[in-house]
Amino acid sequence: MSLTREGIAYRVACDLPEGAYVNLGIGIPTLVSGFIPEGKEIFFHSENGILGMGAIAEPGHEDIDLINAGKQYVTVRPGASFFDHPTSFSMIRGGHIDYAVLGALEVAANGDLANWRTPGEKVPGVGGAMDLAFGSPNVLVTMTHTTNKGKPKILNKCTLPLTAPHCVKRIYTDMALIYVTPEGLELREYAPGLDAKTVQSHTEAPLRVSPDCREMKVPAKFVAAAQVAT
Amino acid sequence: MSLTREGIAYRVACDLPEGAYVNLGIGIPTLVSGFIPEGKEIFFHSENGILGMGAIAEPGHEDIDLINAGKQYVTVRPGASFFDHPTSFSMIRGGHIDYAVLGALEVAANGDLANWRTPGEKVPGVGGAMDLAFGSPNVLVTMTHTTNKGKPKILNKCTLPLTAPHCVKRIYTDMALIYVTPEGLELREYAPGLDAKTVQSHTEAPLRVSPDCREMKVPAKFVAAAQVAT
Amino acid sequence: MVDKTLKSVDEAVAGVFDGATIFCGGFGDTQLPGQLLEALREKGVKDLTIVHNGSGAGTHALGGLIADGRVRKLIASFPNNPGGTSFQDLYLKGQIELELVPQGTLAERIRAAGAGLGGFFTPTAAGTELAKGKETRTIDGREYVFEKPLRGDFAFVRAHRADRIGNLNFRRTMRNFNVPMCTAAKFVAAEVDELVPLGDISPEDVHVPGIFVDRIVQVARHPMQTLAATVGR
Amino acid sequence: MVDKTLKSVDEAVAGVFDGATIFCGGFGDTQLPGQLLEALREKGVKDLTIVHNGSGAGTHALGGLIADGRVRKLIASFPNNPGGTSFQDLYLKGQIELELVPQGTLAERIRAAGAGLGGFFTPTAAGTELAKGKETRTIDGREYVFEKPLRGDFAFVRAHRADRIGNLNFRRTMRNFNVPMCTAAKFVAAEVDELVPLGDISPEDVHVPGIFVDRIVQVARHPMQTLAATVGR
Repeated sequence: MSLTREGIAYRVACDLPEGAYVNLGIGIPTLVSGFIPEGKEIFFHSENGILGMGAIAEPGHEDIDLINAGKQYVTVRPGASFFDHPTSFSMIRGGHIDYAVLGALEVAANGDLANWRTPGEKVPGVGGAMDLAFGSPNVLVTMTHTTNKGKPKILNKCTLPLTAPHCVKRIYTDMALIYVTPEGLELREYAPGLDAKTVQSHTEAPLRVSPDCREMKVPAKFVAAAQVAT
Repeated sequence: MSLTREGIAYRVACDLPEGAYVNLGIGIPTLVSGFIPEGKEIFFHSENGILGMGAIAEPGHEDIDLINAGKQYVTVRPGASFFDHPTSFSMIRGGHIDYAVLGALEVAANGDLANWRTPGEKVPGVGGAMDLAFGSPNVLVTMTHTTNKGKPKILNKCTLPLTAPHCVKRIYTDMALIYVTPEGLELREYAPGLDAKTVQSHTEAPLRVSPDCREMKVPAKFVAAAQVAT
Repeated sequence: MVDKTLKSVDEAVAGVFDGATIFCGGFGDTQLPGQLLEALREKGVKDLTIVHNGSGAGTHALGGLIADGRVRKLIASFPNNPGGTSFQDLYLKGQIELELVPQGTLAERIRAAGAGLGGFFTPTAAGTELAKGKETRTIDGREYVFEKPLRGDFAFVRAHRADRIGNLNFRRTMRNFNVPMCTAAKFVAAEVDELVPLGDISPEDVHVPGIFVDRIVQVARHPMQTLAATVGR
Repeated sequence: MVDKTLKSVDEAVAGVFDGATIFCGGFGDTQLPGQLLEALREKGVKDLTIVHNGSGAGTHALGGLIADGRVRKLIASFPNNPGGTSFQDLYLKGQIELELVPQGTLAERIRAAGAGLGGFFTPTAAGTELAKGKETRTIDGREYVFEKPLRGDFAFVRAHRADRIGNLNFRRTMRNFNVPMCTAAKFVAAEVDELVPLGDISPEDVHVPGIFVDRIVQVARHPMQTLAATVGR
């Protein structure tokens, strides 16, 4: 048993407090905004110059001048603001973005993050990934627990080029919620139907099981029989 | 014979080309804007965040939120813009202000400028003087040629703390217009009724007399019998 | 629902502690966050470090705070206001410290702190007495001075309009140091002319996005900072 | 009377020379200064260094300039657009150079050039392969990388409105890299949706003051950068 992509995003959404300023990376992070309950006010930042981003624009209602960092046509919510790149990255690098929710290729036990350069990728591109990883005080990673070949992505040491060292605070996967602590990784929750031992068996880095460790509370629709694809 | 304060300002105004972006310091420089002929478009910058500053506001028409760097209530011209301090000093330090017209206590033969700290002044203040002196590609100095005790202010070497080294391009005084060149000071014009020798006698640094040196062309109303006060 | 508005200026200064570094926005005395500063005076904290372009005239707001002996140190570019100030009196008696910073460097140091930078090289002041003791470096043939970011514990500013999530809008020359100061202090409070419903400030007209602002209080300008008081009408 | 308006985009690119460094504003292909870039293509200059966040899709504007083999080097943060680009083809063949810069560092390097700074220390990339060979420094316990200003010979941007003295106003997310790029190039030209009479842009709404802009040309967006072309309607 494991969470769907939506399940991972849902679990992250539960942890974002009202009033938080949040930047969502591409992939699973993008889904997070769909699971913020009505009435909980969260401010989404897009690094190309939006604070207070809303949903993707409905077909026929796109504004040519209003795109997000993924170049999708989006909307804004009341109270939004627009600004230039130096201001936008002042927000990021200056530590003002409370949460950066990012995808990952690998995470190490010490919080090192690798998510910008895949081994097969011949043309490199970094975008705003490093600024977010270095800048936000709370880097939350969402990813499948293992590669599609079943290899662990939570490692003793990253093998891929780093995005930023020591930056990850929490890891949300289809199998578990893991905190990065000064004493190493701490298993806080496992997906419904799993247990700590199973999670460890898919994790290279050693996991300390939190005294409060429990089964994750997510609606049944977010739990799948098999592992989800990346 | 020598120029009045207005005469010095008038002579500077003649040299500002259309389209120039200009910052005027306090004292004589402030008067320059009054001598720009109708139809010659000059953009005045105030370091607290105005480009396109107009005249001082008429009594009864002041806007509490519209002041210049000297904290006077001013107006703006059509096409003006407002901005914050980092942007304003980006304009200055980035070399975008074509002309900075500044007062001076002393100028040296190599273009060193001293205008921020008087000997008697017990509480120092620098404001934007250094940024302007370092930033503008054309620092024009306006001042009386000598102190009110008759001592030269154009020296071989400044005795007062420097505002910026090697920054002055031209010196406009009540007695003369002098260019700072890599080969030293060059006398270009002398006030009506004076001559090169008289100007030199009030100048510590040696003056090379330009082959084109001539009497300054200013309306008679700007010529006074005695030296003007600072 | 997020609501950053407060009912009184007292609430906005409640957290200020002895020894705090306080950004005081505005340029010239009319634009000071006068009501917040008066509340701070009332509160009676001491040993403050104040960051402001000038030194505050008169005996209210910044001038008053300094006259009351609450300020240990001023970081400013132009503290020698021609009119004479409480700061100048105390400075001549050796009872207040001064760190004199060129105006552009002051603005840029504050911006650098808000932007998460470790410092920058500026040409301003190279070869002058204001660069004494500072690291210098020649870059592409020009001499530069190394300047470090300047952070505040609190920033107090005055803006024109705000909404409940802290977006600020300024009129005319009100932006000045307020914009960078809001980005570089741990706690930012703005007193504003007008609190408007969310969405009334167009997204293009937000000069300081709410992410940089913690608290808002709608309050009239201090009586000593009005046009009537300033031009004597 | 100052008049920075031009009748054609050709006039705006007339001065571009072989080997020039060109800032290309916008973020994403819809916001490129497409008509200026097409005029530049027409002109046929070569060995250009282009500074832009991405690498330009398709075969017009930036993508076209690169496909034509006019670009020697790209300085960008995200040149690997998922759709595949001419840049990517040439890069894999070793026919174009790439300087990869984190997005925030790219924006800040351009801003630093416009602001007259000699460089700055940023935390971004410290300890990663993008900091290799760069000076690092520990400041207040954190590691920073030294970055130098990035200057352009030309900046080409697209704005919403402009007046005859070069004031620019942007809609929605159009500001992006355009604002710093206008400050940091020797010659700046903007193509705009609308040329308006002086004074129509309120002083509070000027996003790039005319001091930073040399030439303006009013021209419709390139047909390939319209909503119809982008969303297939």
